[in-house]
Amino acid sequence: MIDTLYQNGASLLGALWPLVWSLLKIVAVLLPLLGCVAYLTLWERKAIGWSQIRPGPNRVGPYGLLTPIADAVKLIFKEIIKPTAANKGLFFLGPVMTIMPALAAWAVVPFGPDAAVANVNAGLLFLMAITSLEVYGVIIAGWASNSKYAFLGALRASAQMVSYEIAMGFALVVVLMVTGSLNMTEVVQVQERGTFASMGVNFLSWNWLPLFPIFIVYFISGLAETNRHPFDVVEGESEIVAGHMIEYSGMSFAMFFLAEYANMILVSALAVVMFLGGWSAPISWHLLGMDTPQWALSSMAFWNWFWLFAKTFVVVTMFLWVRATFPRFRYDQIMRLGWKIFIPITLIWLVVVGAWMQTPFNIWK
Amino acid sequence: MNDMNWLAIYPEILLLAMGCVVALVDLWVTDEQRRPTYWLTQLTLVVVAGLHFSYFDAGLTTYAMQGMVVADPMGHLLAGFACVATLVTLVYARPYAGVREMLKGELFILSLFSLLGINVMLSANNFLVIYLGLELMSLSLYALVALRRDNAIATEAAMKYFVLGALASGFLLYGLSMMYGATGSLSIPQVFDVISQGVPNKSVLVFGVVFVVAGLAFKLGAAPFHMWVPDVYQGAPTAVTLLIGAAPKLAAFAITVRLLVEGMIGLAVDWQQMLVVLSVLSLLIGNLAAIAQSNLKRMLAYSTIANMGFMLLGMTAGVVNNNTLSAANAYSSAMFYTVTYVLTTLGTFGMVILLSRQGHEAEEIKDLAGLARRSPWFALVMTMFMFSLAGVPPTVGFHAKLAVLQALVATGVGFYLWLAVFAVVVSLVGAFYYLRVVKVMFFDEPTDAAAIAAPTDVRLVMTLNGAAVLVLGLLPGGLLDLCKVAIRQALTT
Amino acid sequence: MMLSLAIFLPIVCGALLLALGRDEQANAVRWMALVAALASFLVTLPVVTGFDTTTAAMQFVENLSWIERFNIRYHLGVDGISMWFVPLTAFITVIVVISAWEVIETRVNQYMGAFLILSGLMVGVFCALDGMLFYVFFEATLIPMYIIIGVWGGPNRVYAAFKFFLYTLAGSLLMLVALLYLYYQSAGSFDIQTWHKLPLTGSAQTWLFFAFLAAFSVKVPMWPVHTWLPDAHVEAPTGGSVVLAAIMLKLGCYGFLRFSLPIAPDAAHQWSWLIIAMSLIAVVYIGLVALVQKDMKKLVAYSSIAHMGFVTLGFFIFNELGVSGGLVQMISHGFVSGAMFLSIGVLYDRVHSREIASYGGVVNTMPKFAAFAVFFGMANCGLPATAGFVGEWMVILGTVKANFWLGGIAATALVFGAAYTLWMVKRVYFGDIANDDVRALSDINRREFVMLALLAIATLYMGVYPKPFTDVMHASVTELLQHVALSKIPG
Amino acid sequence: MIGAAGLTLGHFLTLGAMLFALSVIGIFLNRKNLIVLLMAIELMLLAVNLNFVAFSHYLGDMGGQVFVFFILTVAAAESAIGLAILVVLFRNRASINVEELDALKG
Amino acid sequence: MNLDQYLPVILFILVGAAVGIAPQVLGALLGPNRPDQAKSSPYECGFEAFEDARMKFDVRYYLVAILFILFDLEIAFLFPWAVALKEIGATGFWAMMIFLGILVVGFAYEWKKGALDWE
Repeated sequence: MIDTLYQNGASLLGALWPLVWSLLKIVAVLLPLLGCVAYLTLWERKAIGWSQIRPGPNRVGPYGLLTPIADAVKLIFKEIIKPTAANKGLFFLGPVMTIMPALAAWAVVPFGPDAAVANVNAGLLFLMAITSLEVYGVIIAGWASNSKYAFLGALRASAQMVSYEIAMGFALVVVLMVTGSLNMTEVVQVQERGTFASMGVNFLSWNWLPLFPIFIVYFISGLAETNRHPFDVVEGESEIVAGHMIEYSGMSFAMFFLAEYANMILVSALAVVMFLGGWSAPISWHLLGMDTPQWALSSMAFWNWFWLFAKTFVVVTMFLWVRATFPRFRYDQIMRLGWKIFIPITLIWLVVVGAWMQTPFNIWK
Repeated sequence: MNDMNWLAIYPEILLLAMGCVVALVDLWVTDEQRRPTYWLTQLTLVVVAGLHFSYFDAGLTTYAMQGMVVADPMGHLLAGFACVATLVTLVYARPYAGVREMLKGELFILSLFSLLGINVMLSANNFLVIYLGLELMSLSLYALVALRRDNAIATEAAMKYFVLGALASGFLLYGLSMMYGATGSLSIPQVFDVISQGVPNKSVLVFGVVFVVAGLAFKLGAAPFHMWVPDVYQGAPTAVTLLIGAAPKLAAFAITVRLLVEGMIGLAVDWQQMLVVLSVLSLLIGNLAAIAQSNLKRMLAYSTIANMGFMLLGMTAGVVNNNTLSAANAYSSAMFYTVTYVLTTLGTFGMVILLSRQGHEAEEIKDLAGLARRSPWFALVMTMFMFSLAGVPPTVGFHAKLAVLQALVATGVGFYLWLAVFAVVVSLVGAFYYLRVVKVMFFDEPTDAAAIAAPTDVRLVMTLNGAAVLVLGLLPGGLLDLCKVAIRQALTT
Repeated sequence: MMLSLAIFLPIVCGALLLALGRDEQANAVRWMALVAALASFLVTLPVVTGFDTTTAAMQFVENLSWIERFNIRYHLGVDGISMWFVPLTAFITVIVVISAWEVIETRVNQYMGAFLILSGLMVGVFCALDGMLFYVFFEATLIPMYIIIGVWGGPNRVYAAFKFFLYTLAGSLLMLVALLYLYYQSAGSFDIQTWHKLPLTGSAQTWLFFAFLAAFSVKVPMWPVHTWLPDAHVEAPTGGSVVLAAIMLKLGCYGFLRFSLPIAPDAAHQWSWLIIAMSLIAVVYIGLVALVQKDMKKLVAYSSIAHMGFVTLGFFIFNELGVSGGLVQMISHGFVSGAMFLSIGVLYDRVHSREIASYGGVVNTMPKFAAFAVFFGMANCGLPATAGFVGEWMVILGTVKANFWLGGIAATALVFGAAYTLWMVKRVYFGDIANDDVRALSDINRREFVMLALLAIATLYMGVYPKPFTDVMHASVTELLQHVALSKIPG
Repeated sequence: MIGAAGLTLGHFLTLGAMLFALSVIGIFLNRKNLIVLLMAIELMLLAVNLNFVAFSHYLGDMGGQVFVFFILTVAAAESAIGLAILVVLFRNRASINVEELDALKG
Repeated sequence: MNLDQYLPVILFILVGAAVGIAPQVLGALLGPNRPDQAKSSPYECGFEAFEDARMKFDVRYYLVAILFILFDLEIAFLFPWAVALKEIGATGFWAMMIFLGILVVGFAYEWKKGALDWE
């Protein structure tokens, strides 16, 4: 079906077609993603409500399912306040710079063996680059607001983000070592191979097991990168009210809000791709002593999507769970964790993995 | 050429390892005087210098790191001298740094790393290695200049040094990128081969050479790329000035040889013209501006510019009428000039360090007033240095100038003869301001009658330094031969 | 070994004095200096006694490799032209040491050391047969002299020292280029005698000639580059003036004979008119300038320039009488001008004035001294039976031989010389006692007597019996003239 | 397609030269802010990187790209030191105005 | 070398930016616009803002920035190494160990010097 669509389009639009085709793919990724973001906000409120034994939002629509839409409508009609002291241009650039990387990074996330918007060779590098841009949004917002709280919040946020980016970078390097390629699709494919995978227990071949410390570091760094609890001193409502977002209102504020959730989903999805086998199923039919049945093969694309979505959902829910459970860290604790614990851990594990790969017990040949 | 050949770079490895060890040891040193750090550093320098000299003695040219690195007598000789220069500098620097809150581990660590950078440059056989060595040295030096964090002048000097140093690196790199594009290789011998076979895109190459020479001129401090020299020399703490002014000149000379001579002698016609312009300007600007200075360090900075101009003059006489017969002669004279200049610089700035006390920098020329009364011995030693810089026999500076002049005259070309005459005339101008220093020391009344207090080791090293200037002036043959051997081997391989 | 000893004995002794001497032991330092100077003088005597006057070849030759890289050699030797300057230098140094005995009270060791080192270096200049060795000694003499003038000199000493140093350096650096040029023309040799035989084109000779002229004319000094000399003399301490006049000026004259004439004979002939003109201007014009001086030292300094004019005149008329006359004049001027400056020093030490007007009738209070002074004055203006007469007379005769009119002009110098010297003598020594300063003068003590007597004996001896001096020169000068007469232009 | 097809080595070199010139001008004409100076220096190195990558690509030689990696790293170290010096300078002077850096003259 | 694959990447970046801009424009158009002085002044817990908000701040933030630059670029160095690790074998491994060793020395130095302490 897709093939015919592609061919018809190609004959119809000629040279412009690849452009349009790419746009179509992007939209196909983006719309569901934005939907997910919207409903993640609801899911968060629900999940936290439940963990605190209360119902959560339940007024708009059945079980409160229309809450995100109501929120959106409300925010659109709110006034966007422009502080007189602010740098106008930068003030509006801040939210854009925050949300853009969170979305653009999806360009290289693979949904299946050939199902990525762009299957580029330097995918991991692109990810690192684009997610690093995140910090610009925060800095620009904090600077442009020309408000003390915003400024301090931006400083804290950026220092925290760059600190954890190092640990995250080291973690990516370890993944890279075992993958041997920067291509995100290959990152997943490498995890589909291995002794356990050949026995059918795929999930034991995924990177999370041999790289367990790295996985943990990555996940926690992800929390810090997205400024989520317990690392949310950036917003620190009891200290600096809302950090870099303090002067924002209406849709401009919504952008930050959206970006935070989009980032959560992105980090979770990347954790899945890099450590939890991406689109691959946790166990294969092989375990049951049979080949993959025909019906499953023909709907493979769906299953790939399904597993990726399901795993991502689990990881995202972990984010929420952590929020509901842990109290906020002090800023010095945050920095100490990043610099004095995570960096040494990742460095050590990097060396261990490197040495491991030199031995005959290398499992990533 | 494709071996790792670790043996050839033992000195560098040792230096690196000891730099790290010193850094770590210093963390646990509680001694205010930093004695363990200091002695460990000095021990390292002695051993590394010894290694270099013994390698030089063996006289072999070996390649290491798959041809990235060349270990030849020239490199080893200069590296040995660089180690000695750093060692002497640190001896001078210790009491000075002690009363200026500079006696921290960083002083020693960064000195070691800058020396490592120098060593790397000296044995570079590849553009990349040159660049890395250069940056390692420069970055360490930038930080050293800013070591006195509370001193506004020093930090300003650091900023200027940083900006212009980075600019110089940028120029050099841009030139190297052009060279790479034109020849398709980063390896100096290969570049040489390509050029000698005749390059298809010569304009790109020459364009690159222009930038390379400009970058080198920056690093050497030759006019018109000299702007940083006076400010940095004056502003930096004197001990650091010495670190900037001494050993790095050896490295700058070496990369000039490696890049221009070993790599691009086929383009000598092009770069020699540029060097002539550089040296003439340097000699003029350096000598004339030095006269106007009342600050001793600033004056010496301009004198550096002039001296580098003189050294470059020696480099210009290597290839005459597409004939490289006089190359060894010319380049070894330039090398001799550089080495002896460094020796003298050590002494002059060492003296400035020596005369400084707590809360007082002996930076003005008038601070030397009546030195002959206060300390006849140091006055005598300083006189040696000044006459050496002026090129008056029987000090070594005379032979340095002589060596360069004879290289010019040896070409037998009228143009070079005029260059020699010009050089002679401007050095006369130079003699004037060096003499002024001697005058102040001997003829003026001291403003401060206190005798000069200096630790024994400083006295001893200063005396040896002065003696070296004199003894090498009387018997320069040995060093001249060493330079010739080194250069000859560098040219033949 | 004789020559090396003559060079390095004073240098080593001087260095030791510098390193070890203390002002607290000033007396010991003085005695050590005297012993060193005497010893240095004594070791030069074998050079005189052992000299073979029959040959023009170099004698007492030492030839060792020094800087192999450039083929620079430690090559020493003396011939008839240079021989006498070796003992002369050492002798003057003895006198200088004596003259400084009580006068110099601070930094005695530095003063004595500087003079001893200077002495050795100057001997080195006269003995060097290697161009670079010559240059090294030639330049190195600047350092001690610079310090002597600058430290112990008069009120304007700094200016004078700078002027002295830079003038000389300027000239000699050009000579350095010339030496290097010769080095390459001779295929890598710094040997002066090799250069003598080197064929050179006319233009090359001209360039070389002027490069050397730049160096030596400053040193001599010749008009118009003489202006540093009066300043240097006036500001220098007595010893400095003595050495400057007696020896240092001769370095330049000697250089003409050793370098300019034999290396570039054709150019020398071609440009001799210029030198002669400059010499005559020096003799006549400077003589007139001397006449109007109020300062005794300045007067003697100008008289030195005039006398040196005679020397260069003698050299560039290219006959034996002229050349050996010039040489004799150099030696005699060494004694006489030294003595003149010493006499002024004796007065200056007592009255602290060099103005002629401050004196008058000195003979009344210092009869012994006045006798010496008048005698040296006579010698300065060339009275027969004194050393001054011999040289001047020979030069004038030689000049007349070459060209009568030139000789005539030169002879006027005798008139001027007599005029300014005698006028000064009259105003200072004769007449009534001019003021209280003069009245309070005490006559010379034993030390001063000894040093003036030594010089007087030398002056008298040379004036009465110049034969030993001319004998020594004869062979070398003849050979030099023969050499110069032949063209070196190839082809 | 707007891929690499239409781009020649000359394009890259011209761009590189323009960036380089821009940064040099930035260094020499900037009289206000030291931070801009640091940025100009970075820009300069990036211009060089562009050259190296372009040459490397068109020569088919990896050496240039390796060089770029090293330049990048060194540039980072360089800007770190530059920033550090800037901080101490600011603490001493309370200004990062280039024109006010005039204590050293003569 | 195939640059075609990067077209969607660029497009995605543009679309991402559009997603950031469009709602703000929409909000500005649809929402009210009634500024007043109190509303448009910087928020300071109800106090009047009395000085420029861009004040001096703790030097440690600079320190973090500087350290970040360095470590981040070390990571950039590790990237190509990690990709090629399987091919370059033991030599490559040991080379990087030396590199990391030096890095660790620097890290230990910072640690002991207190550059990593926040209080």
